[in-house]
Amino acid sequence: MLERILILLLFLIGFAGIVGMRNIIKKIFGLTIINSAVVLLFIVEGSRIGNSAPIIDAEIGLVVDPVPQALMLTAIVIGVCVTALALALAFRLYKAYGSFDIDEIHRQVHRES
Amino acid sequence: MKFTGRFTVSPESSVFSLVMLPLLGAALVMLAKAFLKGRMAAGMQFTAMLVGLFGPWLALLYTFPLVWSGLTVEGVIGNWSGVVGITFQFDGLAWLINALGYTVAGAAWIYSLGAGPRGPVFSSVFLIQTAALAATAMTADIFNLFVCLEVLGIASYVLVASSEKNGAFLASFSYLMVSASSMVFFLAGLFGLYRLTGSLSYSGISQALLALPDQGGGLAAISLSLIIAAVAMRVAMMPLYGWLPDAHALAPHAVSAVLSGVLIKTPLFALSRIMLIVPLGAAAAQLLGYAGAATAIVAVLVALSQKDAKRLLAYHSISQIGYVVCAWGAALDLGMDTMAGQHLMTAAFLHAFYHALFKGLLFLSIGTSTDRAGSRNVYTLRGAASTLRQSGERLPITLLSFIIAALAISAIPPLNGYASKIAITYSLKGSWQYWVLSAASIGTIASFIKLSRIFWPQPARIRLMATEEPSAVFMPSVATARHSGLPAQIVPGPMTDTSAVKRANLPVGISQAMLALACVASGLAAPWLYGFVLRLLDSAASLGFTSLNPGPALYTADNLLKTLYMVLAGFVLFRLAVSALGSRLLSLVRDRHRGFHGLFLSFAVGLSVLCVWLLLV
Amino acid sequence: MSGRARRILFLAQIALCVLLVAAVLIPVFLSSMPWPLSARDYLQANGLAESGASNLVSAIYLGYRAFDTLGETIVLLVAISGTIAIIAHGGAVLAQGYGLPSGTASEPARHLPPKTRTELLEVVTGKLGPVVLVFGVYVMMYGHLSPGGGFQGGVVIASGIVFLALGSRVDASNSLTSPENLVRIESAAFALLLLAASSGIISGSGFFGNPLAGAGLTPVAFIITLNAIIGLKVGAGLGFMCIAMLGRGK
Amino acid sequence: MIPILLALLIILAVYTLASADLLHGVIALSGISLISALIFYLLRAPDVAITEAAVGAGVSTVVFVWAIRATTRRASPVKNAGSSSAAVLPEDESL
Repeated sequence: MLERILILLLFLIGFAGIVGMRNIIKKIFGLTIINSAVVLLFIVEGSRIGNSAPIIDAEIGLVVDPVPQALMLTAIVIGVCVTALALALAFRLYKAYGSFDIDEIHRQVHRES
Repeated sequence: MKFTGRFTVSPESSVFSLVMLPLLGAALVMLAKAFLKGRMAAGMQFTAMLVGLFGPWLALLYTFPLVWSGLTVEGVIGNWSGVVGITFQFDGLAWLINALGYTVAGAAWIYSLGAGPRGPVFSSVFLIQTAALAATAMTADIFNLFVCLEVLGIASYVLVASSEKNGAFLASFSYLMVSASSMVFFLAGLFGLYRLTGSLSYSGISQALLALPDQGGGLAAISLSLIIAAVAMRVAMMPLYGWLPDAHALAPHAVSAVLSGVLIKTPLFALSRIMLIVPLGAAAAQLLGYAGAATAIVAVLVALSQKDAKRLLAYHSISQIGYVVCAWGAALDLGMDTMAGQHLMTAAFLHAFYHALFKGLLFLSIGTSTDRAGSRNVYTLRGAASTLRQSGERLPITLLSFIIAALAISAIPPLNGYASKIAITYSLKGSWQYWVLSAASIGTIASFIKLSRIFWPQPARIRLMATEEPSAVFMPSVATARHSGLPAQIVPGPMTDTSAVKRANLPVGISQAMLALACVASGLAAPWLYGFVLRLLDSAASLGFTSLNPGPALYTADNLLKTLYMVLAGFVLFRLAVSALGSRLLSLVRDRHRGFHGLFLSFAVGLSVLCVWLLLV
Repeated sequence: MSGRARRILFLAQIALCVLLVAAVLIPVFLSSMPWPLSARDYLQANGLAESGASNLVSAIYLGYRAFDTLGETIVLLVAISGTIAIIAHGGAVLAQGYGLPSGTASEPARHLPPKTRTELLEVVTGKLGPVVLVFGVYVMMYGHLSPGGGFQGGVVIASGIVFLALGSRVDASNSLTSPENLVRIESAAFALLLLAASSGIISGSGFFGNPLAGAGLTPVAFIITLNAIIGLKVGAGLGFMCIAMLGRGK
Repeated sequence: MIPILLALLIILAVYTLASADLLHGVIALSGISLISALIFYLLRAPDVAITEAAVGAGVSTVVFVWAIRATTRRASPVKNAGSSSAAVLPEDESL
């Protein structure tokens, strides 16, 4: 139970970062953190039903659930791809408006248009 | 012609060529970029686009007889076991979504040939987006739905950012953050459902949930609402639409057409597949239907207050998707095994299809006119018709396209918008949604009278103003260059975006003419199309309602009279809106920039409302 | 509204946001329902026989759910080309097409301080590069037996490529690490992946089916092939992105 | 064991979001990835552990470091330090 509470806490910290941080790089940090939290949740919970890695060789006991592991491989990679694209956009925003501050960027965008 | 040899194309293969052909096209574009130079590369890219966007029509034609006769092509990809493998389902609905997607994507690509963007990166991303649309339409596996939505998402972030307009990077960034975060919530919902059911396919999930005591209880309700909220974010429904106006208004015109026309509807119809079979799905659909009605009226009011022409159109996309969601939600609430449900779903799809046609046409024609006139301000731009004529357009195709599309979205007979709006209100008659949607239609008429003023001749006073201050909208690249400190050859000058559009060119005309003809033809053929869609959806449910009730009668005196009243009311509303008092009131509802956190606050509120609703029913 | 009131309103909105999300997520995250056994039991009993891969995660990743993996590589592809296009040219490369001067993919180089390479770095990375490459190929090819697979191997290969690029002299033409070649490898591997995915259609075993099932080939051969292609594609793509970002393009 | 590592993750997450130097934030973030990878390994998910280490701690860190070196390390703009940091939104000018 403690593990679940800690993972939820991690998720909420990341989410608060996305919503509350003004620096867009920190918002991207938050996105990475909530992604990690969900991946951790899948793996931690999926590992409760077995006691050996899902690789079948000789006589092994019950393996952990391999399905969440395979799904999380995909989710991790997709998360990093989105992060990279977000960073490229953040780079462009910095070059155009000279700041990582989301309010400052908003202000400049709306002043110009 | 019959295949007589040993080589036969299985239905499954032809279904997957809908996904694989655009991907193959994308691969060809990339190969061309990597290995070839100059004319060869351009030629190969052109061929690849033809293969990717028009080749799938062969597969659609090939699978049509199957779908028409009521068969559903379904199975597990790669013939693996269904316990872990990915289930897919190609039925009438999937066929219709694919037809919609490839129609609009084809027209948008032809337009982009003339007006840009047209680089290899754009082409490959565009094709990948089209492929993801096809895959979304036929998946019956919840994690595969997640992957498809992510592909759609990442392609559209890149496409929105490919605009050179001021603020496009911010629009793309906001869209990315909001939708990527909502996809993490989708994963959390997926976790809940997997924990309850141990299954990822829709049918497996619904069977396991039905077998559980209390049908999964609170966890099922919350997981479902997490998934629905994440998809509703993409659909841009009532509280969750904050990202859309910027993204759609700042994207290149051809991309705007696809984003508004197809991209926001495909997730909605893909969602219906799981909502139909999961317990609580009907209740969720009911709430979404109510939100859709609210969306239709609120967004049209905001649209009426806009001054940027493309933003106005973007708000109309939200409003029109509200109509679709309203009918869609009511249909799923009633269930697809009832006659009223079937008719509502038909109306919803028909409106989505027609909206894709006329909104695509609107984005293209308004985009062309405003680019040539050099301003997008609805209040100051006048005389766009003569500007178009001066730019060498001998046939007034752009003007005619705009008129046709504006009449269509205002639901004037005999254009297609009339038919689908009548179809939606016909099935909703007597409910409160009927009145809300009618009011929204009046608002639509008023705001398109307002928009059409940009084509009116230029009065002397405004002409003076226009020459004094060149519009600020079209100087973004200079600003970007100044801020970025990059040398001039990297950041193009202000004219690169528009130079192609400055002169009339053939692809722009052709794509507009195609869509305009499609609007008129689909309006005239509306009764037939209604029967066609009804039959396809019916074959999915295989109940045979088609013969019992052929659908609403279009040109009754009642309906025509109602349209007349609505046009009059719309004109009155327009006069009110441009009066001094009206414009002051409207400036109150004009989209306040609620800031970045506002987007997330609305997501959190929408999500928790949906949760509470599902827990209470 | 004063600055202070605005700030309080802002914080209140954020607190509301987080509280609402927490209320919704608590039942999902803290649920103590027993974890379902059906998929695990099925895979433990039949996974090896059906797919031939003793690593069950690989069996799912490239067998049962290979279509997801295709989607994932496409996300990576779009992310890489989008990232490069955005950082190097803003929207221009997307908007203009073939009119651009070639070889500008390394544009961000100008923002790095000139001294990113030292003598020591050059020697160490140059020597380490080939080793890392070989290790990457190992991870890639043995993914069906042991932890690892095409994607992870590809990432290791990418870092090997970056090491080689860092280690090579400025003017030495290193054909593996030139951006042109990496882009070529990536696009060719993507085309190969699509061909492999659809080859089952022609041979009759269905989309993403093992194309040589009739000829007695076990599914594991198909998994190994997919692993190799994905590894190549991911390695070339990520390597290209990292080199472009480090400004080591031609 | 696992709860301790998770608690460490939370500390790192708070540090990531609170640090004034973005580069320190990135290092903490790659720490999060590495500890996650360790947790995955302990929980018998070696494939996910390898991927998280390679992709989360490797690729993503490279991209972050690049983005920060190409722009700035400071987390908050200098000129606004001390002044009201609340969202000051532009009034939409009327027509």
